[in-house]
Amino acid sequence: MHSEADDIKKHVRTYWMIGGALYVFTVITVAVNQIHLALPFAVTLALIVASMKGYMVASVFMHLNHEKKWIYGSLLLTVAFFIVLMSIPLFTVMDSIGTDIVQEVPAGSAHPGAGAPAH
Amino acid sequence: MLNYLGLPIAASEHAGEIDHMISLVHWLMLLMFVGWGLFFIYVLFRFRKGANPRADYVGAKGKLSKGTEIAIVVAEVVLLVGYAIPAWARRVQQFPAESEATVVRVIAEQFAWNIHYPGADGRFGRTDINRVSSENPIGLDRTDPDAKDDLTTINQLTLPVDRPVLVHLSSKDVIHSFGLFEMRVKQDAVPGLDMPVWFIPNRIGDYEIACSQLCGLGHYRMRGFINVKSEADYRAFLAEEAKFLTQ
Amino acid sequence: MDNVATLGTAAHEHAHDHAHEELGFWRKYVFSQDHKVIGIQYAFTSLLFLLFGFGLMMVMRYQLAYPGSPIPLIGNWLGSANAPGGIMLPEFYNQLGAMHGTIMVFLGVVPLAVGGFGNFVMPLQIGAPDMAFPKLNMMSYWVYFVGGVVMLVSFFMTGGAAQSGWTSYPPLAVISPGQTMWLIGMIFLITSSLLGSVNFIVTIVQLRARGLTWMRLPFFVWAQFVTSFLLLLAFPPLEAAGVMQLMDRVAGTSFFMPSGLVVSNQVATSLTGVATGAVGSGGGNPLLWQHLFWFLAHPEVYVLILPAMGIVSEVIANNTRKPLWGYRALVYSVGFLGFMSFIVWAHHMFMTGMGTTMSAFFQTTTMIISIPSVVILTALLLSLWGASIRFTTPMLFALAFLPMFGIGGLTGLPLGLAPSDIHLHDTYYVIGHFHYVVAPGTIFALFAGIYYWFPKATGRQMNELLGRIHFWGSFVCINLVFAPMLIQGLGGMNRRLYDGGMQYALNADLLKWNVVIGMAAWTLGLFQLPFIINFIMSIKWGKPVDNNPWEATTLEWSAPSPPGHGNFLTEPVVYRGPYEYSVPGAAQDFTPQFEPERA
Amino acid sequence: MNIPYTVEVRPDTGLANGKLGIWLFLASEVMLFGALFSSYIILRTGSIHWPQGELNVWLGMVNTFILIGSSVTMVMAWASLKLNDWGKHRLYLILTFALAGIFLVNKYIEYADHITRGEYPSHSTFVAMYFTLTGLHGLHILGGMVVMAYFIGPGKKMYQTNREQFVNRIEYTGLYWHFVDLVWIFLFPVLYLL
Ligand code: HEA
Ligand code: HEA
Ligand code: CUA
Ligand SMILES: [Cu+2]
Repeated sequence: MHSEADDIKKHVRTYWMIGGALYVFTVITVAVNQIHLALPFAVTLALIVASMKGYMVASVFMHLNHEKKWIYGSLLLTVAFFIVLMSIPLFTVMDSIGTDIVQEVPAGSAHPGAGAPAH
Repeated sequence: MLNYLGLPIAASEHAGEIDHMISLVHWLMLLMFVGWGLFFIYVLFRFRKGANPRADYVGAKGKLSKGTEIAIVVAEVVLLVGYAIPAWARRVQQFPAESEATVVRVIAEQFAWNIHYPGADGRFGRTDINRVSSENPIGLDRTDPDAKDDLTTINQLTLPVDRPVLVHLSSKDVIHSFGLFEMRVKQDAVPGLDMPVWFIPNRIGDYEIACSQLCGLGHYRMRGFINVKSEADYRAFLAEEAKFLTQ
Repeated sequence: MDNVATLGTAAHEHAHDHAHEELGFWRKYVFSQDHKVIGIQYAFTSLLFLLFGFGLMMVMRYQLAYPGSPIPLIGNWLGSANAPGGIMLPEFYNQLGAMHGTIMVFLGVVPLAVGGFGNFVMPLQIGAPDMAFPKLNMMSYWVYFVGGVVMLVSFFMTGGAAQSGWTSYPPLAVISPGQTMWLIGMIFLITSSLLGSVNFIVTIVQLRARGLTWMRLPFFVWAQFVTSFLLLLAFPPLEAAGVMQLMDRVAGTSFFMPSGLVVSNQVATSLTGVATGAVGSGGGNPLLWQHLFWFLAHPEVYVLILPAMGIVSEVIANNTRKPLWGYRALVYSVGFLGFMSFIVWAHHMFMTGMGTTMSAFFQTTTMIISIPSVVILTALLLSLWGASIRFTTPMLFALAFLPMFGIGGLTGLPLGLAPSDIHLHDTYYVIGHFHYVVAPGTIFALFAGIYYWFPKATGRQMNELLGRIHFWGSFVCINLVFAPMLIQGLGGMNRRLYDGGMQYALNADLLKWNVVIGMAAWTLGLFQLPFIINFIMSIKWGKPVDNNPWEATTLEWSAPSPPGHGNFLTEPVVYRGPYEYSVPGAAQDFTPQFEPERA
Repeated sequence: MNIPYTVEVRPDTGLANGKLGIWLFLASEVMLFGALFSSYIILRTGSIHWPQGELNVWLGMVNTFILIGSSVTMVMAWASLKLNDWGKHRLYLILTFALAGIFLVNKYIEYADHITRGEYPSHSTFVAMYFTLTGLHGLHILGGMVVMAYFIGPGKKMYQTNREQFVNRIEYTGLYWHFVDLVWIFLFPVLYLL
């Protein structure tokens, strides 16, 4: 038991450090965002940073760095299906024989895609 | 060999290959069902309690099941690689050139099929959803020079025989499905998309267009007609229709 | 073997020292946390829904058999908005269709197979005193109940119930009346399933009795285990999609609504948000819904079949008096089936404009997924070899399941190959295909389960003669209902037609079958009467039985019938595999899992 | 009747029931938000014009800070329990609750701003996505707050009667709370920055 308390004490330091790191990363993303990068690059960067933050939260705060095999197993399965889920956009547009019909813009709205003002 | 399935008559060039495939699959299914079924009935009879009061702990031995399972896998692979995938590729990849084909637009709406022919110039006129009205269901802009000679009909799709047909399929409102049973053609009409559909009608006659996707309360009566005519009759039809334009 | 000694120190405090903590009527029978009571609640509710869903279908079949004639008996009660003069309107037909599908799948079969059988049998089979989270279990039932009530109430709202099919494809679903209630109901039902599946998985992983290793689990438990994962991971995307469709309807968003729609010659910047007057922006994607829907709905069809296979396996093992053939192969097959079921969904969407790559992928996965089904069916068939078959009522239903599922599964093959699906998609062939799997397949398996576990739940046995009448009548009629549908489909008759396809010249020769199907369906209804009578009467007057009337081997039969609170009188310990029937040298032809090893 | 392994772990899995339960629940949440992200991608790539920089980045950043902060206080609330420091635990838990509240207040200000500008969900697909994603996330925050309120108030009695289970429950609450934070970590760049 004694070692557990020590362990926790050690962990507490890590928690604060991770908290700090998460703040720093947030500042970095926002700062990078202020210098407007090309979109594909910005997306990649933002997602990489977000994934790193996510990794820190999951592994340290949620103790995923040392969990039991049933939890890893369930999450592995979830990740597999999550990947399938994230491939839906690809499946929907990449291999379609249909082509978009670009409609004449109806009177009163700016873009059919988005940003049309309400009235 | 095909008729046992009661398929409708086949009126397009690729229908044969689809029917062939349907037939092959059904033979496979029949074989499996009869095979397992005979075994099943035999076993039920032979191993009923009256005939076999004490069960055998070990039960079936031998590798027969593995063998049949492998045979089924092989049959499925053959169907898939030999028939299904190439046949599908011909449907969705090898579209005829617009110059060689009869090109028409089909615009589905609740609950009718609007047909739009490009007319003599072979070019479709501009359409605009703001012009849509009950007289002009597809919103054709007659001021557009390309539109001058365009023909439109409702629920009547007339086509020449033995020439590729390329349909540009779309929908004004909800999802419909352009189902031509005798042509072995089916394609959903999804609003916002232009779907190409092609086939070669090879049999003169009158057939139906069946809406094959639930599209509202009138879905059941969303029926159109295809009239496949000889080349000469088709031209006569176009000329006849064009007369209405000048009036 | 493995952990017999080390496990279960905590399973010590069991059952019967609680006899004194008496619960009031409400806590005991209504807001109960006992898995057995909850299971029975689920079973009753879902049976009523099944009956109701079947009732809707019998009305529909009348309209299909005799389009345009007034519906007898109940025609005048349907209301002039639905059936003026007793003659059904197309709107109402579409409502009945959508609600039949929804009710049968989400309110009938799944709650019965998982909520009912899973809840009642699974904890008993693994030797657990209850589910891992009893309160959560109670909540799942009540959330399901509310979802069901919302669905039923929708019939009485202005505009009626949902009428865009159980698939609810937008844009139609977004602009049709009734859909809002459907979506709200679905959100409840999904939430209920999610809570339930968490509970199931935890229970199976954590509460297995001492000695009950994974390879000693009854196959039914395996089936429930895989099913729970399907529910857990496939349902949330539909929940997300449901929320988005709800937004499209009430907040005027356009997630699924493309730009430039024209409905009834009215340009619609938005057709959505009719209720709020809000205006949508367009730019949505109707196919996105289909992907999210089928991402759930394909795994969902295996949710319908896996528990059924589980039940059938139990009944077959018991009535053949021998072990299941190829237990391991069965287990690996359901696992594989469950896994693969997440990557075949787009075989429902071949006609939405799919290119070669994608269609090749989904055709291939669809063919692959048919293999484990073949393996399972083959294993169950081979289990009959060398058996000593007792043709009890549950066994009759379980045996009928095999060829019926066979027909249903085999007719899935031509649907799974895209070119043949061109002809068959959205015809009655599809209806025939899946009803063969769900009706004479799953429903029969569920009947088998009811006859089989009824003694455990009530301490009494159902009547065999009535059971046999029920079986043979149902078996003949149900085939007369669904086999003609395959013929109609091949002949080119579309599904979801209000007048049964009368409009089309192509269907002229197929219409006669509508009458046959109608007759068969009503007769099928009549043959359910012996069951209902049997079911209700046997609760009170059935033949009383002891713990193990079927001389079965799995753990639930060691508990009293009906089991008390906490299930077992002594801590259950497992010594062997689940189906040790006719062990050579044993005195009896069954050696239960709970029977200690003789020294 | 007692359900085994509610408090102590099952030897062969090394888990208590609740731990596995909460993780499975989170797995389903992954799929829930995953579907929305997936929809976001498809709607965005399919759109002709996607507004950028429409949202108040600073407000979003402040909210990110708040949530990350609350995650730290949450894990500290649990760690303090483990170290048998009840006082600190109370402090941190209440702090977490308060931070969650501030997050929602900020969110309210943001929403109100959109509404007054006439940016209802029907305004554009972007705004629709924004409201749906943040709305659903907000509901999760609210749910978390309800749970915390319970453990701050009536639920705290359990610490006396069944200490270990109480600690476990705080741990599970924490897991949920970190997950909600994690979702926001992805929502923030996706909605505010890109
Ligand atoms: C429980 C439900 C269930 C099950 C198990 C299945 C199983 C299968 N389904 Fe089915 N399906 C549905 C329910 C189900 N389906 C539903 C509800 C729909 C329609 C939804 C809608 O549109 O509304 C549908 C629709 C559907 C489609 C879409 C059709 C279309 O809309 O055009 C496709 C296409 O691939 C398909 C394929 C398959 C395949 C390949 C299997 C395979 O898994 C089958 C594998 C099984 C076998 C191959 C059988 C092997 C058995 C033997 C060999 C034994 C024989 C035994 C004896 C004789 C004793 N199904
Ligand atoms: C699990 C799913 C399930 C089940 C079991 C059934 C069962 C039946 N279905 Fe259904 N059906 C669907 C799911 C199901 N269906 C779906 C998803 C659709 C598509 C909807 C759409 O188009 O959107 C559909 C569509 C559908 C159609 C097509 C409608 C159309 O396209 O227009 C038809 C047509 O005949 C039909 C008929 C039947 C019949 C005759 C039964 C019979 O087999 C019914 C038999 C039922 C029983 C035998 C139940 C008996 C219950 C009891 C006796 C309970 C007793 C109670 C107590 C003891 C308390 N169904
Ligand atoms: Cu158009 Cu059905
Ligand atoms: Cu499927």
